[in-house]
Amino acid sequence: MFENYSDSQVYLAIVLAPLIGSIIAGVFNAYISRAVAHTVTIVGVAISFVLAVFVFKYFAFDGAPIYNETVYTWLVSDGIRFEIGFLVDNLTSMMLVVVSFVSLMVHLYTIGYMSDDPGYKRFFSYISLFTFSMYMLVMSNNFLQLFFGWEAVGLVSYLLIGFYYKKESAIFANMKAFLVNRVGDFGFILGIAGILMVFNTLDYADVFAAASSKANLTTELFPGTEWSMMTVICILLFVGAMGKSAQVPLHVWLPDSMEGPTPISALIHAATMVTAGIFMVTRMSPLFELSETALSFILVIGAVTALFMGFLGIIQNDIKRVVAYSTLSQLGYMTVALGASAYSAAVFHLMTHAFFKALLFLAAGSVIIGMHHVQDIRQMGGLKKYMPITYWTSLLGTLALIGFPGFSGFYSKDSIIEAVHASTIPGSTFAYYAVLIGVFVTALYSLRMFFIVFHGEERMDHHTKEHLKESPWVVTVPLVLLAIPSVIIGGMTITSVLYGDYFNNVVFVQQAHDVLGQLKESYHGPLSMILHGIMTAPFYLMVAGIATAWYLYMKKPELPGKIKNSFGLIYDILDNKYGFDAFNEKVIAGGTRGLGNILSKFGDIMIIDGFVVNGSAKSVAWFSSIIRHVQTGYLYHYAFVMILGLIGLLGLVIF
Amino acid sequence: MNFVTPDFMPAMPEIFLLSMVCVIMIIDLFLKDESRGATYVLSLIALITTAFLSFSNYSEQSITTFNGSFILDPMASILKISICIIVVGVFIYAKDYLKDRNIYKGEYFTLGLFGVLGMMVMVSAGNFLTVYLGLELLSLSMYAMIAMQRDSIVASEAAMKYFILGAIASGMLLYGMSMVYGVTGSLDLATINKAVAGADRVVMSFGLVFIILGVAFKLGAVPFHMWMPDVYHGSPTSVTLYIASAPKIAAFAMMYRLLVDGLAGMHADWQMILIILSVLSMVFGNIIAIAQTNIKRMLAYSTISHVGFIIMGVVTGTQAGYGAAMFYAIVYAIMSVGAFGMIVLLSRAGYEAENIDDFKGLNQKSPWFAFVMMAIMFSMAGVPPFLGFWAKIAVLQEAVNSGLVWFAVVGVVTSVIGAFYYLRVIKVVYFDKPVDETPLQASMDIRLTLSFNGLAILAIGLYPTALIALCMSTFA
Amino acid sequence: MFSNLPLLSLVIWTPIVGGMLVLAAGSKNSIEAKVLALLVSLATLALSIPLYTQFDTSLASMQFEELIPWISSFHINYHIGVDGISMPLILLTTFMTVIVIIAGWEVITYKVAQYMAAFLILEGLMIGTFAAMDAMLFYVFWEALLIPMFVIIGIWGGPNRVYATIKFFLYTFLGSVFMLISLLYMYMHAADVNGAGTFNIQDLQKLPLALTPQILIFLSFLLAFAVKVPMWPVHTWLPDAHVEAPTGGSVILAAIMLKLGGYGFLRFSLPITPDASMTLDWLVIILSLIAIVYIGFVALVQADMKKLIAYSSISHMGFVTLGFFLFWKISDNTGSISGVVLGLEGGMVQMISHGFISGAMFLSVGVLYDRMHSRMIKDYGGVVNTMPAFATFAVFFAMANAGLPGTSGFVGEFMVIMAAFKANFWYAFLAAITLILGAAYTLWMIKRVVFGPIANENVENLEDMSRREFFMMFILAVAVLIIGIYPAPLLEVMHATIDNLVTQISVSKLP
Amino acid sequence: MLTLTHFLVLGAIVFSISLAGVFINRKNIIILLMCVELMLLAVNTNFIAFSHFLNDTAGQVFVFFILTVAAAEAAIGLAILVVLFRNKRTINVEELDTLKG
Repeated sequence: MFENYSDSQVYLAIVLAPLIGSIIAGVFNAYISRAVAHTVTIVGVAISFVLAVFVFKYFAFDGAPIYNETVYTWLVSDGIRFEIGFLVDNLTSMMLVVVSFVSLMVHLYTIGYMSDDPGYKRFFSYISLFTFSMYMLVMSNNFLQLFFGWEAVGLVSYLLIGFYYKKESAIFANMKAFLVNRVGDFGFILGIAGILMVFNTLDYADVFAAASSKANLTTELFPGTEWSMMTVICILLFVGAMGKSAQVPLHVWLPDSMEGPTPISALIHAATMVTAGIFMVTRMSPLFELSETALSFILVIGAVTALFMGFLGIIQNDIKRVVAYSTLSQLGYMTVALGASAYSAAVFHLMTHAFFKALLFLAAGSVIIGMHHVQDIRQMGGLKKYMPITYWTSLLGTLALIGFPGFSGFYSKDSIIEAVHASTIPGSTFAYYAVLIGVFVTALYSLRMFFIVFHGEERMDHHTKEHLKESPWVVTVPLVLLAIPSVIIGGMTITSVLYGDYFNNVVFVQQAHDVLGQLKESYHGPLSMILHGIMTAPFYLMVAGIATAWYLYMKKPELPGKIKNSFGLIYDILDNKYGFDAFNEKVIAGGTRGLGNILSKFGDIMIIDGFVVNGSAKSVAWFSSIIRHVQTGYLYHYAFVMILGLIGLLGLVIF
Repeated sequence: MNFVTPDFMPAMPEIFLLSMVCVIMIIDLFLKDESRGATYVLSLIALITTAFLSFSNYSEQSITTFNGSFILDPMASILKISICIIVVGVFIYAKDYLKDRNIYKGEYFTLGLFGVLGMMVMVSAGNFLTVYLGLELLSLSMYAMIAMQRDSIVASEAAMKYFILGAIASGMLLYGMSMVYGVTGSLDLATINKAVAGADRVVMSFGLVFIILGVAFKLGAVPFHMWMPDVYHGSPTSVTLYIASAPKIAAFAMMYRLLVDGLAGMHADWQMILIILSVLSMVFGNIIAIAQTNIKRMLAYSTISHVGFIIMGVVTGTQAGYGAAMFYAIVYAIMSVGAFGMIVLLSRAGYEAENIDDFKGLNQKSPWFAFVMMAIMFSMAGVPPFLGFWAKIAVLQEAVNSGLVWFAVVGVVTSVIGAFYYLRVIKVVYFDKPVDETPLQASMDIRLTLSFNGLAILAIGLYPTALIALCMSTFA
Repeated sequence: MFSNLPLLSLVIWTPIVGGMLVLAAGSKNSIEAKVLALLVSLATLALSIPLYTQFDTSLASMQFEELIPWISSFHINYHIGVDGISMPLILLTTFMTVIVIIAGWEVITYKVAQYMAAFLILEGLMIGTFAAMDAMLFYVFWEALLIPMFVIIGIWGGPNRVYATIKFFLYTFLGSVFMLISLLYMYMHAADVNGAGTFNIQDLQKLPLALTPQILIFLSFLLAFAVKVPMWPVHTWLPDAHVEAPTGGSVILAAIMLKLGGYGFLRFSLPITPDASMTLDWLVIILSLIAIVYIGFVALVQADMKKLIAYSSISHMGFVTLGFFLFWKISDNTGSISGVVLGLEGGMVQMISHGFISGAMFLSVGVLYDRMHSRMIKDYGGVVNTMPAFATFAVFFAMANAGLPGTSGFVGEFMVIMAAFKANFWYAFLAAITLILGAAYTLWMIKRVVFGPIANENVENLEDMSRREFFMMFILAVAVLIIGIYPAPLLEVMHATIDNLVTQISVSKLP
Repeated sequence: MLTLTHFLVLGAIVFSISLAGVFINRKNIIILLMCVELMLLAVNTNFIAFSHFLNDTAGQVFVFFILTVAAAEAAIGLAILVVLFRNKRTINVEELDTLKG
């Protein structure tokens, strides 16, 4: 793309720039100043961002050929080459831009947000490291490296959630996050093993090329049962996605991950890492297309997540958790799209969501700064006049989130709903209604928060109120910069991304599942989509949501309390998050420890050690202490024993 | 009938030793207690010279003289040499111990030398009569040596027990001999061997059992071992040294002479009996040893288990098997003389290091002798690279070769059980804090000999080739 | 240039002779002993480098071979050599010994000379075990190295050291005596078959054997090696030994001694008794899976850091044995043997990597123990506040222990899981559970020890790692990273040997 | 007419009596010594009988040796007995049990 630089050098530069920044900021932590730390990392990310933009242009507009090269061979065994390599195509280039842009924004933002934090340099090192890992993930051209990136982002997420390592809740949350992700990875690596077994290679290109030929392979998981190999593999892979992209029931870690500093909530737990699952499934579309079972599994899981996690958003009072649950539900939407084979729609929503969700998080962060790290929305209110920029930007973000016509969220979300509607695979009907109701819920909780925070009476204490003021420019600039795409990106790109040929050579969809193909007939550009949009159910549901929120929290603020009391049971269920955490705590974790104790106490200590090992030793010693008394010391006994021996031997030889 | 002088040359060592003993006895009469050293030195000289003589008249093929009642073959020469060397060690270790307990009398040495003479006769015996005479010469000397510590209750009790049981045992041996004599009409082992085939089986078996009993008693195989713990325990360590080392070699020789030279024809019968004895010895020896707190007693039981291995070698009934057993017997003697030497080293006037706990913290007092003790113990436990390992390997190898794999398995399992009490000694030596801080007082010659003894166990363990080859070639 | 030197013998005997010199020199002055010991271990390391640099990766046969007749009566020879299996393990040994010597530098104050000497002699014996080409020579080294370890645990160990060390000794002793009988049996059998008995391992590998004796021999080997590895249910000596042993002892135990077992499977069980292995592979596989899962659960609830790491070692070694015995299940399931090599090499890599990681883990515990004299998790908490540098390493090695990609811990587990899936979905399933359990017990420990607010004033008064400690940790971390990021060179050296091994396994030895 | 068997039976009986004596008698050590002598007598009977019926003098020669040794044995035995009595002030077999286990 540039003269006298080969592509591979450019891609290496993209990947390594943040890594180097991270290493400098991390390893030489003690020897460099804060300024140096954030400069190197930001420069690193900036370089990669600029390059990413070029790469994007190179693919999106110059229609460059797919780049698929090996960097180096990790190891060769059994004739199988395990390699580290890059696959860059439209999907990759798009992800690169999104990741690097949000990351850059968050880097800038961090300067302001973490300004008075002792772990400042460490933090920069982490987020740059994360950026590197994310690049490795999206650029990989084989499953091994995918898994590498997969785990690497998990590691950084672990480190960042536990960033405040003195906070008990934080270090609990980060362990929880890592372990839940490990459950996903457990399935993921099995899926990879399945791939290796079937295709004897882990290289995307080879696997996808051979995929269709292996479609009818079956395996016998339980004696006498026939399973389609592809279904098994795809579900296993998707289990991995469920972990990273926080789908029910592996979603439990994401709300807790809010223990981490807000910038990484924006970067990792909203914009990029959690969408890795979506990205992965899209990448694997040639495989997933081969198993309808797997697809409807995905569809249902996604629908459940989209709807029920939305409900939880309504009752949250921690500003970040509200956004977190909305993230969960939005991830549900993307997953639903995957299930409906509308991969491009999923990725499209991924992109738009990345922008507006990052925006919302950073806005929330800005509020938190203003409130001096108070996160409870019940202590806020009427912030509008204190923090205008934050106010307006988050308004835009909210509108985008709820899919207000014209905003980017509208395009992506509506297309998903349409797609699900058009889909015919088992579970699609349920999914359709789930996502439909989801729209209402989304509007409700988003606006609820918005109103409570920015409008209404000022419930914060006197001291805080005095110091309330708009955040510094390093915070607000990113907000503005993120607000722009949140508004326009959808309308700009939908035509090419969703109904154009942007994903033609990336996503593979079987004729039977090609819902977007069907939608394409009725699609005539963004504007007409808006016009069509305001006639349809989602729009009205959204408006209804807004209205309800306004009525409950602006008009009659005392009402919610009443409702809460009258629907105590439902409230409790929601308040306990459907009891997932309790279940995991007690049954899973408790059960594991209990089993461990049993095995340790009875298996090892009692039976093997106590009974067999020491037992035999003791019995020998005991026998010895008994038998020694044969040696009575009396001569006649000795003689007697000798004579017994004599007689015995005589008897032996004679008879 | 005309008189032919028998060929005395083969018996030269014995004759020399006999005359030396008489000389020493006479000299000793005229010595005062303070100049007792002369007797000591003379006895050492006598032993070394005897060893040298038996080396010098080593002969590849076996020579018989005195109408076949005296055999000189490679086995005889090798065993005699090793007996003499072992006893040299015994005397050196014993000297100070005797001094400290003022039983430093010439009798100890003269009796000891008579015992050596008896052993040498047993080793070369070609005739029931010579076997019996050698045996009694040895036994009587040992009874007396034990009783020499007149003021000790345990010593006299041990002596009495040993005497009674020994006498019974030799009585039974004689009874068996008489049976065999009656059936085969000869006392000469070679002749008996020829006659076995045609002889009456029942009476022969009777005789065989009695004879084996005699042998087993001398070796100390279960159930004829009852005397050993008490005698080892009761005797003054200087004498235990003696009893525990060289006589086992002689006993092996006696077993070989009687069973192989004499009753090879009944191999099937005695193999069965010996297997039983061997298994019992290995099992009971090792198990009972675990419960012991007195180290001399513990070593007695460990000896019993080692005897089981020696017998295992003979059981196979192959040339290599006898070689292995002989190798084991010699190795055992080296190890046990070292072990009791350690006890002597730690003992001093008015202090008997008889209990295992008396070895506590030896590593603090003297790392070197701690190492020697460790070498001896690991060697007895059969852990490479020490000598004892190869002894076990040789025997086990032959057991396996002759198809007695289960027998070998019993051997190794029991030796694992046995490893425990050897480890316990090492534990005491290395891991425990010393109880009495008094430094070692043993004189230089003991220290040197003991160091040499320990080094031999390691060095021969690293390169056992020569010794093994020698023992193997003996019977080939 | 070295070609004329008996390089291998030098590598074996330098530390042993050096150890004796240390004993002699150090009885007076401990610093002399330390320096001398360090020099000897470094010299050994230097001597062992050519084994790698001059190693011909294209050959499956033995290299640096030496043969001197030893005990002619039993045809026992001093016959040593290395191939792709033993060479990496020898390098691991020489490398770790240096670390251990450094680790003991200021920590050991009682009988320093004996301590250093014990480790040097131990090193020589272990290298000898890996290099031995004569079964009896192997057995001699194999048994002899119990002695220094017995002494190390017993003298410098914790309060319950006597129980632990005697248990360790008898366990392993009992395990290996049956192997001795098998060797003797095969010697005799060889004598029957081709006239002269032999202990030459390569000849024994060619020796035809009927199925029944093969099975018995296999079982005896299994017992011997399973105890060393250790496999469930003969593993209970390991936690005690580790807990009581001094840090250096634990490191050597975990890093190298356990590998002897795995090595034995490759050198003896598989090639000598292939048919029995085929008949009984299910047994080994089941035991390995039990080790991985069962032990994972047990590790989770340990209150003692060293015990926890010890159990995690057992469960990691489960991967080794699992990878080694997948041959027949794979060929039954897929009809081809592709994946077999993956399993075998995965096991090998796992051994090497576990050598570094477990060593590092035990060193970390040692670092804490030297300051607080407690191994109990509950006595710690918030160490990161006072020892940030240490915490960084601790978390790093914990992640490596949990098999994070990019660290060496991942490579072996990954390869074995890949191979296991080819054999049977459920093998892979159970094996992969370690992803969760491994992370659970390691990170839970880290959470309770390293993270959190400062638990008590002892933790408050901790000071961060000294230069010496930092250096050890750093070296190990580098090793772990290198193997994790670029394992290809490590695998290069074993390909030829492993392929040869596979061909050996695949031909029946039934007469 | 006396046959070999008569002598052998006699020898056997005497031998058995001596054995029985060894472990039935629990009082006096001297009786033990006597039993030992008796045992040797039984052996001698055997030898002489055999040598007579075999017309082979070797047996009788052996008997002479046995007698001699027996004498020496008795001497030592009694000597030990004296020592023992000096120490323990008793020759009761049942009290001879300080060494055991």
